[in-house]
Amino acid sequence: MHDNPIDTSIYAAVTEAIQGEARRILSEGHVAAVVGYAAARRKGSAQPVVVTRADDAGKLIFSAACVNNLAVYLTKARKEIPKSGKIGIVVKGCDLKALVGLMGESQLKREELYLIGVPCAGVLASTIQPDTALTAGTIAPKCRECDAHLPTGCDFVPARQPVTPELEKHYSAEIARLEAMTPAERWAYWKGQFKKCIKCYACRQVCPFCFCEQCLCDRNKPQMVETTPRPAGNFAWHIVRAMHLAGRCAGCAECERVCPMDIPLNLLNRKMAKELKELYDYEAGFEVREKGPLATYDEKDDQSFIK
Amino acid sequence: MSRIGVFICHCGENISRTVDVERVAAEVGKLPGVAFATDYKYMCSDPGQGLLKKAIREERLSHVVVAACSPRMHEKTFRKAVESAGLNPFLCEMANIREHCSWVHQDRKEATVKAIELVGMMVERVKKNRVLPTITVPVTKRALVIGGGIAGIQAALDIADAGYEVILVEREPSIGGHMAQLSETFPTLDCSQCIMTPKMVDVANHPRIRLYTYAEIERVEGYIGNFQVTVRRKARSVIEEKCTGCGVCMEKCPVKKIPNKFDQNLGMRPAIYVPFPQAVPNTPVIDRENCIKFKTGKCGVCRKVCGPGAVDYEQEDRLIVEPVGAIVVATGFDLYSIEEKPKGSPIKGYGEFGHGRIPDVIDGMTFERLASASGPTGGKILRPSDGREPKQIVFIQCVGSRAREKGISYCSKICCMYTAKHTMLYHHKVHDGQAYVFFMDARTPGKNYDEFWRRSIEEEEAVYIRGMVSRLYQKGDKIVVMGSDIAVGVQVEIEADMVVLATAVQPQKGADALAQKLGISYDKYNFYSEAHAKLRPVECATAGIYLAGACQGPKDIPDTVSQASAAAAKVIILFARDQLEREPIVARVREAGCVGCFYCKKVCPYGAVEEKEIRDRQGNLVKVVAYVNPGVCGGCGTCQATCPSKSVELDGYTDEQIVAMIEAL
Amino acid sequence: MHPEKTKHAFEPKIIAFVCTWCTYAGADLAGTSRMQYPANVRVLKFPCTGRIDPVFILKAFQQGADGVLVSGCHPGDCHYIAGNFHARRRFAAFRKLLEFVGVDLGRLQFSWVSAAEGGKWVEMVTGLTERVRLMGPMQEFKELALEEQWSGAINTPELQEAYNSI
Amino acid sequence: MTPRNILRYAYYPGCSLHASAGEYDLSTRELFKKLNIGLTEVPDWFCCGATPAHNVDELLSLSLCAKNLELAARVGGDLAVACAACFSRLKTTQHVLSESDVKRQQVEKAIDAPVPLNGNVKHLLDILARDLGLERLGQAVTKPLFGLKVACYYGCLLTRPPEVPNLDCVEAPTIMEDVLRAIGAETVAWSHRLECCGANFTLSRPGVVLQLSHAILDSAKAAGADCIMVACPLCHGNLDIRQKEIEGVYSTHYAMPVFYITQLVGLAAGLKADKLGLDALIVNPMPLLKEKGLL
Amino acid sequence: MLLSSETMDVSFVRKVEALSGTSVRRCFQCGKCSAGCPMATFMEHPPNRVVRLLQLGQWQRILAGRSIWYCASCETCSTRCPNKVHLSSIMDALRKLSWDDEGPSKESYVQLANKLFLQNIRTYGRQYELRLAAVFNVKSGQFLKDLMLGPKLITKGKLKMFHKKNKNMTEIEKIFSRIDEMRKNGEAL
Repeated sequence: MHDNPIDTSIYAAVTEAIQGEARRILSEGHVAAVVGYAAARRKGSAQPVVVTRADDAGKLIFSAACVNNLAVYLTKARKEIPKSGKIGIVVKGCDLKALVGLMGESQLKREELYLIGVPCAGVLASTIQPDTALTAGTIAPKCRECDAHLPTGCDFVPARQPVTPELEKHYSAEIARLEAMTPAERWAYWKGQFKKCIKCYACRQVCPFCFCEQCLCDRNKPQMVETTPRPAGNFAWHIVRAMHLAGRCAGCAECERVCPMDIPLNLLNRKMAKELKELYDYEAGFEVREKGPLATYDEKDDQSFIK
Repeated sequence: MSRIGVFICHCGENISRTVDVERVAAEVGKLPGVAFATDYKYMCSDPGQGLLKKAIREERLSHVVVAACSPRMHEKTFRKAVESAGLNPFLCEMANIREHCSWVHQDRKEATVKAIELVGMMVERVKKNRVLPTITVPVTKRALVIGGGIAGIQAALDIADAGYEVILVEREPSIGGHMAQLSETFPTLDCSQCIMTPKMVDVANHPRIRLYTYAEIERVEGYIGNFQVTVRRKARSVIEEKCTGCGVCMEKCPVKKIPNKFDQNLGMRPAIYVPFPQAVPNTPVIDRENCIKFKTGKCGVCRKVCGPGAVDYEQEDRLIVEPVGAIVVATGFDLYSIEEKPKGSPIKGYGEFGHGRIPDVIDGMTFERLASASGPTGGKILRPSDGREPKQIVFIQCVGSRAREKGISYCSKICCMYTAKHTMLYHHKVHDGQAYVFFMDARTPGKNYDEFWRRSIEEEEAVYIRGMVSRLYQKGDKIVVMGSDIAVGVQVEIEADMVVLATAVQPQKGADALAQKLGISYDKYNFYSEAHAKLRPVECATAGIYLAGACQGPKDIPDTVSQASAAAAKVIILFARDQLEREPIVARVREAGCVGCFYCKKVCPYGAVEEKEIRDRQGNLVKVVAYVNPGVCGGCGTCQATCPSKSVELDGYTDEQIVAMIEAL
Repeated sequence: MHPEKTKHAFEPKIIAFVCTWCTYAGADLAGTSRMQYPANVRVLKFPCTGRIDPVFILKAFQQGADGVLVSGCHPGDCHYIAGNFHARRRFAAFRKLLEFVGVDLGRLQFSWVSAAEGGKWVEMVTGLTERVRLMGPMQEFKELALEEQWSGAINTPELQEAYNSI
Repeated sequence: MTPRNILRYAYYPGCSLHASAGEYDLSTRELFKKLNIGLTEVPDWFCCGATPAHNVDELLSLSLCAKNLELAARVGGDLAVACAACFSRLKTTQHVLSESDVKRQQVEKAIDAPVPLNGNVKHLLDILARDLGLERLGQAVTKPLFGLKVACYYGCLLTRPPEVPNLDCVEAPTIMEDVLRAIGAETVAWSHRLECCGANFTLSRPGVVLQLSHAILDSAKAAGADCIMVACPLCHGNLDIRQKEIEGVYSTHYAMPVFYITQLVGLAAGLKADKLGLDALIVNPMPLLKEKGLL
Repeated sequence: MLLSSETMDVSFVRKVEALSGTSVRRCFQCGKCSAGCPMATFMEHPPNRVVRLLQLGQWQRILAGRSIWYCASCETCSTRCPNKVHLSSIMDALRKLSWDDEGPSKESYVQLANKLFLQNIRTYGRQYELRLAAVFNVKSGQFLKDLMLGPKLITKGKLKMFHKKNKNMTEIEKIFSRIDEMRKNGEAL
């Protein structure tokens, strides 16, 4: 079951199409740079790359190892990217949702971007060696319940249709499992998880939505959240993080991927996404929306919890 | 290091009875930063404030905490005192140890501990308080008056006479309100219309009053001195500027039999109509629901006969925006009906009185129309059912009022007097008739009021029976009234020809919706709440909005007129200044932290957040950040709670201040 | 009628975040009407429920609150037009989050209490106090605050020993 | 019929239906059989105590009713009650015990069992008008009571006390009229629908009953009614059994048959007179029914 | 009547309030109860005055009269009271307090009927109307009361000579004795 291979044969053609398009837009001067993936030193692995010359377009690839959400390079990790001119960017469906969210939050402008969407059947889980074949067992948990294999609204998408088998939904199952617990059991579970946290803030660093220049949790006047990696501070940090991402996080799961302590961070985000879907029928998608679910209201919103 | 002074008030015995104030002073005196702590009998009194000022000077205090009553009561008082002693007023905070402590707890030990903690929290908070400069805003010297009854008319005339422009908005086609419907008024029995219509004409002719009838408030934005009010002028279908008021259209209108609301549906009117002959403006309105032209597209007689060509079937509602500096709300009252109420309604009807289905059981306002010389019967008291003159008439007071069981527990204040008046009017008109009044108590405080009531009994021969009626029912063409006279302890049964119910005074329908637009508070009956029951009876808690008349609570005409003039005076006081100081509780953006996500802008209910470009010295755009317009900001702080990086802060309620309080727990 | 005061083994700390226009005024009304309620509650005044950041609730629990009450104007009655509507969504989401990490929502009460509802204020405070009294102290955050150890994942015996020796 | 439409009830007849109001019991059972509504009599039910028990000993009254509720809960389903007084007491008991913990604890001690407070207690009228529904009731009519002018008499207890969620609007109920219209009868508007008949003074102070019931009969007659319909054995006793006596004392003449609701509905549903116990009525209804062609 | 804190018996009023679950002080004497009371003509103190006397703590005056025994429990007063004073419950409470102390009331017939009714429940679990009527007539000395009605009712099957006996009689006796027990222990009023 777990060894069931997932068809990634289109990735070669996708790579070719990306290279072609990148070459074209760079040479025609459409964009100043293209942010994409390139092969890295280790066999089969990939890493983000910024291509500014048409000649370098051949470096660009797409494979099951292209796990990163490149959106973050357009905001706080923008240093290597030219300041002026349109930027091309290679996006998977999940990455595109983040980009769309950032547009809604005035961090990016659509007209300044050239979106190269990738038809994606899934990428590898963070724990798997990069040259492993993509199977039901090696695929990243977020891809198991992906509803955005084919990004829409991009400037260019290679005409390939990814084959996507139905997989067991990891997060939904985990959420259901936790919801069935008693509060005390849930507390014990999260306490165990958060206890591991070393406050390296990799989750914050990699998150496209954590674009604040000065994080609330770093402030000391007042100190809202204890900064040392003690259980109390860890707990508070993760609650604040989940709350700040509620209604914004689109599920790229980068936080979870980069967490050195393997804390299931995306689980919190998915739980919040589920609640907001149930409460306000809001889901992160491909459409730019001016106001997220927590920036607006309806007079008839549910208030059954308020006496 | 701060030098905080803490002043603990005994409030006579109100606080000290339950809270050991001396111990509170001793305990908080030990808190770090507290340089001075004392208790005093009445902090708000002149010597109390003197003590405070003296301590500020002598002890070189940097901050002040007054532990006393609710800040809603005396925060202004103490901040003013602090200011006069040379400190910024916003360095003074109050701890509420009366309403939230001594009055709601009995255990002295518990209350004292709680008081110490409450004061401790405020001490921590005040340490984080910052000097806030007062903000001044300009004043638009125009007033809006909502409601064209006697209250609105009086307020509008007074403000206009003082030299300011007034916008008067009335929902109905004519101003005049309920007072125009009355026949005579107590306690002098002078004709209501005789004293009312000249005032209505004054309004129409006043150069500084702009009158919008058949209009409603659509939206209110802004704040004291600077409101933007959107008025919806409903389509009248008659152009006011062209209409001469000749009345030919009304004569020729083929639809004639529409019950006239002004006559309590006893009289009839055409589809194009003025509600009553003395209407101001004397411009008809087309009732589109009943007009043949609007229902079928045919007819059009009124347009044909209108000489000046004032009839305009295509007219649409118009929205007009008026900038004003102050608002007087004078929306008046409505009468309770005994009809069956929808299930679940907090107010109930009177099944025992027939739920309004017995035709000759009427309410007081209907009786007014019957008694009015300009009414549907020309001033004759006649039964609605068969037009006969009632020889036995029963008046029942307190119908709906003082009736917890029906959902209204207040006294409607005016019924005792108008029922006495009704018995007199009846006696004057039906000499061989007998009036009976069932009453619980007679409430006649007012100049010449009790004398008036006694006259109805002693000279006009009304029979007053102390005791509420249990039930009414139709028996043949009579109405059987089952009551009791509790003075004698026997049941009383009267076979009456007509029964007049003194039904309760309620706020106008839609009073709650208007309050929400205005942002003013109202009680559970929808009466508007004054800022203070005794000391600020005509002001709303929301600055710049004033109350006049029965919208604030049941009132008779003299009280209404007094309150209207008082509200006008408040407006005139406001307009006497060119600049207003407003509380500096506004949001400010910390530009260094702002990343321009504009969540604040999305949630701001006032539209106070603007986008501001930050450029370097060369003029290159560095970033776009949020900017809060302090004149527009309402001070709710929703922006701060929403801001992910907390780069916008509400002065007076900063995170530092709040966290300091939580940490003091 | 004043019922005899009963002593309880556990007196919870209740912290109330209220808006100044409705609930604070409602609590004032309870005072002027001389209604009685448990002395466990400490009221923090905000201009509007819209100002109440979920972090404050978290902070309150961390600072030892056993129960938290958040209360403001009824929908449509907000002095600031819509602050309570925004708050309603924010808290709807936040309580779900707290529930998911294992906080018993019995400790967190939201209510609308208008300036006219002194009785309702008393009911809310009394109800929450009594409920939390039965639930016992909020141990979870207090325990966290006491825990000092370093991250569990690299909690090797050597490190533990080194740590204990400091 | 879909299963949802199958109606079944526990049945509490009350003392009178086993004695002076036997025809009410009989007609109820026959009518419900005809309408396919299941009734299971609560085994070993006790007197509810109305009215003397609550008059002098509320705890006893509550305990008796609570015991009956507990017995009924063992049968399961909603509880159908025929007598207005029993109905009022059982409902009041539920209300009082759910409001007062002190009283509930006392009662639970007295009957040594928890009191089921959530069970539905329904008067027969409620079952006919709402559970079965006027539409289905109308469909069951084979002999509509056209031309019969009925004064619907509610008495005091069908809709009271006011704070107990009860049968209908406390001052202006229409449920009886609704049922009668559904079976083709005419109803008259009259003034004494809700007045008291004197109830249990029939034993101790019959003079009171004569005076009050006289006013009721007078009012019904003045309104042009052919007959009166009741849903309570006590009312029936006073209006029917004592009618002759009232005529004597007040020198008047009514000959006004007093029917139970189940008798009139049964008649319309095509049940024969013997199944409805019409012969047990003191004021003979046969001439009226014959005149209207309803037999 | 001399009013003082001694002559106004507040403790009795408290008992009435506890038993009835309704406030006596809330009444503002509008008289609506008396206006609608079907039995008011039979009472020396109409309902509103019963409440008034209670407000003044003059319960002896109430219990000495027959007013409370002439209340038909029709609940018209409670239904229409503008102040939600549940007067019929107050009447119940007054009757109970009078009954407990073998109150000094003039009204014996109603009390007798009630007594017999309750005895019947305790003995038989249900009412047996024939026995109730017969015993009442004997005890009240009105041997001929309703004599004309009897035979007719029997022929119509309305007064049954024999009854199905409730098979669960021990249960009813237990309820009665448990209540007696609770009262003896002061656990219930």
